[in-house]
Amino acid sequence: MTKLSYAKALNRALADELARDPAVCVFGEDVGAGLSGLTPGLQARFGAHRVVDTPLSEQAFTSMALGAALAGLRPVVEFQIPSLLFLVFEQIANQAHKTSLMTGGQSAAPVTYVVPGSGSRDGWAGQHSDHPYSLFAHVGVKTLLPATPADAYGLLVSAIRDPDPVVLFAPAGALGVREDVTTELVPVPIGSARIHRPGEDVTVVAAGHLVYDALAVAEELASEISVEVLDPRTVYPFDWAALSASIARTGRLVVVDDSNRMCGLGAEVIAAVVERGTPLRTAPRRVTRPDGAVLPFALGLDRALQPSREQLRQAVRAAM
Amino acid sequence: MTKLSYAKALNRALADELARDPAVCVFGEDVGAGLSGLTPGLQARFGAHRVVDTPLSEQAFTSMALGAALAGLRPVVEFQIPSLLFLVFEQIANQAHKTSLMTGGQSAAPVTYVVPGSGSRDGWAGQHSDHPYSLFAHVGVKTLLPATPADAYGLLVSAIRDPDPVVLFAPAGALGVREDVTTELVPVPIGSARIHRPGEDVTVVAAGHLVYDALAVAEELASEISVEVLDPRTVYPFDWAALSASIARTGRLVVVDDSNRMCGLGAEVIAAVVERGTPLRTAPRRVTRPDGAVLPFALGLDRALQPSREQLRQAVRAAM
Amino acid sequence: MSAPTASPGPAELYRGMRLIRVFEETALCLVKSGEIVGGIHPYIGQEAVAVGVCAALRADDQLTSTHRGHGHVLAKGADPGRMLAELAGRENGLNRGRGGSMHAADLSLGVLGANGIVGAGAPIAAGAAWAAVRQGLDRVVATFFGDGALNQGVLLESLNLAALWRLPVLFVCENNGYATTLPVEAGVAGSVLGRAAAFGIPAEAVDGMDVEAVRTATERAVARARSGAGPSFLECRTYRFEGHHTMERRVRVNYRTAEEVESWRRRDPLERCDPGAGQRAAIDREIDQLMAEAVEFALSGAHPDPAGALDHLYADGLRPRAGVLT
Amino acid sequence: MSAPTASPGPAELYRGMRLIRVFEETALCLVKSGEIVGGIHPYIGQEAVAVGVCAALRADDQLTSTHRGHGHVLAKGADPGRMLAELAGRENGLNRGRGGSMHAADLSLGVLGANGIVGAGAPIAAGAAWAAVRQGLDRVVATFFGDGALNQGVLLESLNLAALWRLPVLFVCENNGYATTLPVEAGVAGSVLGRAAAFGIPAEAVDGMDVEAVRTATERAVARARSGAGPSFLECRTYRFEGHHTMERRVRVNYRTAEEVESWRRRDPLERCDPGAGQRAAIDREIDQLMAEAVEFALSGAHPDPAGALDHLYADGLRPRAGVLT
Ligand SMILES: Cc1ncc(C[n+]2csc(CCOP(=O)(O)OP(=O)(O)O)c2C)c(N)n1
Ligand SMILES: Cc1ncc(C[n+]2csc(CCOP(=O)(O)OP(=O)(O)O)c2C)c(N)n1
Ligand SMILES: [Mg+2]
Ligand SMILES: [Mg+2]
Repeated sequence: MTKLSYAKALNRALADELARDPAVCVFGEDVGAGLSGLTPGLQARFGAHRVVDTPLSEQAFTSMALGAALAGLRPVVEFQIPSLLFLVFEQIANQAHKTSLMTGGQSAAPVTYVVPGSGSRDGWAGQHSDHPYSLFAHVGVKTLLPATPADAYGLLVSAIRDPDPVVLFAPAGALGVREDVTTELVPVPIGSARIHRPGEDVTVVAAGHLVYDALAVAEELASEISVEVLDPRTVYPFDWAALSASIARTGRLVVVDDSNRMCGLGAEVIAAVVERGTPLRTAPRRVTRPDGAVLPFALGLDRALQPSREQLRQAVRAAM
Repeated sequence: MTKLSYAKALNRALADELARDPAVCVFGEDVGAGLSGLTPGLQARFGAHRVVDTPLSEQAFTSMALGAALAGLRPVVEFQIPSLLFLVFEQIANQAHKTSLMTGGQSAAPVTYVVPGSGSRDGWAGQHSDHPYSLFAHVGVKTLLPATPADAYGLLVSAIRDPDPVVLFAPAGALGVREDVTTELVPVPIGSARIHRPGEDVTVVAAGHLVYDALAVAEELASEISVEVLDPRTVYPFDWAALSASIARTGRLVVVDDSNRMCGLGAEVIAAVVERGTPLRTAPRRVTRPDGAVLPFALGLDRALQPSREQLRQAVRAAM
Repeated sequence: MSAPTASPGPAELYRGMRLIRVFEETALCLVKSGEIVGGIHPYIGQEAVAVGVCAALRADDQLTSTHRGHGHVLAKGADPGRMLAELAGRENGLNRGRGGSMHAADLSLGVLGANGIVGAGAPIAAGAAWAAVRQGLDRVVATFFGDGALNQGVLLESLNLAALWRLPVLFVCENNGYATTLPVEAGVAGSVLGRAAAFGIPAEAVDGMDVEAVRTATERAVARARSGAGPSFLECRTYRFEGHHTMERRVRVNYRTAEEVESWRRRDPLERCDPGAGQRAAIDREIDQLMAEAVEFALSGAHPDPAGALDHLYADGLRPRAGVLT
Repeated sequence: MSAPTASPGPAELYRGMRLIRVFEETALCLVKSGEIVGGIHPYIGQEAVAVGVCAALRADDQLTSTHRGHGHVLAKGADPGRMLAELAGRENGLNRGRGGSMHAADLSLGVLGANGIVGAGAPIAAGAAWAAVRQGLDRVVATFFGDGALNQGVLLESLNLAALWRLPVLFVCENNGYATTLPVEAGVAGSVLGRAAAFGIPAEAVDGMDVEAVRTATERAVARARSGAGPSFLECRTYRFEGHHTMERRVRVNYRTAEEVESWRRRDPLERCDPGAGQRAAIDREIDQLMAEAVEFALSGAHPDPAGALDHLYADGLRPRAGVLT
């Protein structure tokens, strides 16, 4: 029995893909030193020409990855901060994402963008605490948000092998999670959800680190309410079939989502269910960050703006 | 009676504010020549030092506007293409938007960003046809989407006077609209919706150029269905009170939204209504762009991905 | 690796420029007639740059292009019929009508794509060049951009990375004096060449109205890149004879004087190129014929079926949800 | 407009550096003890830059700072107690505990803000400088940034605009040899000075471990800016004695040799500054006293009430919807 941490699982996935496919390469700042936990040891093993330390030129190296992809490679680009994705939004949403359609299918853009440490990190304040997965889901870039080490491994492998641009968020709140890895680590298909805990009364949709909060709340409430915890794993494309099936069983829906409320994943999950006329026994609920949230530095303030277990507990109760 | 075009209304609003407040200034490409229709005549009238032709350095001049705002000015920044907002997403979402909270209220960032010609313009293809208002609403930047010349005037004036960053989208599909301006042009408060047509059976939420489609469909269906057309005018902050009031009357909801479907305004409107347990007589519906849409160049393809009157008609009928 | 192509002679150079010129004139007509929707950024006047640069490239070399890209794509060998069909939004266009004027691409010829965002092609070219080195190819990647692009951060970042990593990139700056209405002096502090040189990139100015001069300068740069010595930068001084975009015909602008336009027209690169005794008329006829066929090909192409509007959105065939419940 | 401040003497310069040094040592302790959450980017070793530059600024001049910003903010006159309270996330902090180490600001002193995004402060400074000119003020705006920031597009764009429009901006590059683990030679093609010079900006290298040298060079640049002649660029050659961030103490990295660190430590700017006979000990005592009070002030500050977590999100007082139905 091996205990594998989430960060180590990502590292292993990347190592395995570098070993398996010579087209795989890595761009990022301090990837040689492995400061973000994704790349330790990889430059020593695969060379500085495949694991490339870049200057602070995110826009250029993000589009360089696209150029390299057009030329047949499969680059992985690491960002040290989630909001660096704002800086390269043009390069991902307007260039890489649009390449395939705009060229009429002549080219694909197999680039993987990874943020090891998304969402809030204690004390990193306003510009280092974003969790912008709903933005990428909105523009239609494949968006992954694994919760467990095995899923982190499996989804990163799938992202690298995917012919389209994929953004993978590795939530700071999950990086330290360790899991017994008894079965073999395998690719996890993009777009397939997972039920972490079956239940009968209410479906709680939770992704990333919030899966653990959802499981904790489910456990706490177990004597009164039977909570099913559904983890989409992939924010976009979303596994609507799995959600429908779950709600057909439970008839109730609560979403917990580390996005801002307005136009976030929580909104989408609720809208997608109700627009189908799916019968719900109670009004669906969501627990999110506030509209337009900027996380303040002081820990108590930062926490006050993130979805909490207490809020989730109340929402689940209210949904009954 | 004067017929005022939407483009001319924006131009007049900007002229009036430049005349009224010496702190107002304009940055943008070719604003001297007035190529985008927002600024004709303004450089001649107010000088090249207040209406500033910039090089193609969107990131720098967008944050220069922030710096000028911190120093007491009220800059207006023009972008020739909606997707240029992707290029400056960092400067708006991560810098300007966060300034006030992160400084503990020491500073405000009264910058107005204007895109004259957002959404699809015939034949401008994939990188010039975005309508990213839901992205800004998600991050919490005040986001305006006026439909009529009078609202364009009134909202641009309010944006310029607002102490926070505000993005104003002037849809290409509305720029040519002309309106009889019999009453005086006045500021329109940010966050207040408008009912263009009262109705009893169903509330259609439509913003920007889609208001005209909603009105056309309402008119067509008038003999069978009484459609209320509600125009939020401001995407964020949204006028939830007006929406609640409308739905209390009609009991049915359809949203037509030029965003991509996933995590767009349409999702939010539906979610915000149903999470309150608002009784609806039928399932709410939305008409949007597809998930992840990139508008292809050929006109027939481009049109196929935009919300159409036919789709709206069907959605309204289905909601009955 | 493909063998170096024999260097094209003056007739071929003239022919290349003539093709672009007539293609653009044809496209202007089709814009007027409404067959091309949305307009174009005409390349007329700048033909010597595209043709001179591409004459020094090998078939397996690659390039990235711009909003004003027709010349680059044609000079790299794209079929004028399929190119025109693309502009007309037809299924038989280079991009199946999905790209249009600003996004024409022909990956089979190494044309990685035009681009609607100024400066955005440079890092893509650098990335392709980086890949070539890693793949052990001695390919060169050219990236075209205007004087306006010199003020885009991402292009400046790309100069740095290309220099740092000695990438086989050829930076081709088409300095036509204006970024839309902004004169280059009002946009570029310092000098165009100095800016590239600051990154340690050899930079050379060349008469962009002289196809031979462009070709020769490019050959030096290409040799350097192929030898592993890294990127070069060419400033091609040129001029666009038409407005920035066909839309400009409908708005009043006066950022250029009639005299200035006239003085550059007198330096027409086609006039200044001598294709050889008696050749000009023959080539002109040949091109006219070719373009007539191209028009025929383009306009007989089918309009794409709206049912395929989401084709290729995802390379893995993923079908996204439609905009309405289905 | 405020009168030019009398140029501070060596004692004042030493005092300024000593304050930063002890402040940072104190902050390191508080990081260890958990009072400062999330860690800091220590400024230790670079004190001569902040102090030398700010000594040449007027009270009404402004600056933008960086992730490694404590020195700049203190040198511009911020209260160490309120600054420390900010780092400890207290209500009596400069930003009411909303900003933290990377976002300390004091608008009343012209400190427009530190920044968590490398290079992001430069255009903000340029914008403030542009505003000053329009407002008829002869204010100068300094913008601090590291060698790593030289590769950010937006900073390069800002150099261009500042040069083009002759803005009273002082670009202060703190070249400490590394961007996190990346040596400057692996990041910057060409040279630091050459890069600024390419935009037509006078650029000068200065010994960043010599506070007088920094001050003198800054005075020249400030005089130039105030006279309307435009921006200047200073490359201050310096070194950080500590790791990039306090986090670095917990990970194994070896991008710098012990000898290298040691050789720079021997050039400690505080050692090299002579505050005058017998002054050193007195100043050191004074600073210790000041910092003891600062710690007392900071740690006695209230933790902000979570109910106010959305305070100031909008300057007009707009209250956004909470994350749950209320
Ligand atoms: C980043 C960006 N900013 C603005 C535009 C709008 N625009 C298109 S072309 C152009 C001028 C480009 O000038 P230059 O690079 O000199 O190329 P030229 O048009 O002269 O060939 C502008 C402002 C754009 N497409 N991309
Ligand atoms: C745009 C951006 N990219 C990456 C980071 C992460 N990061 C923070 S500091 C730093 C290194 C900065 O180096 P330099 O500019 O030389 O400043 P120094 O830390 O040496 O003071 C990096 C990579 C960031 N904050 N912003
Ligand atoms: Mg030009
Ligand atoms: Mg440094």
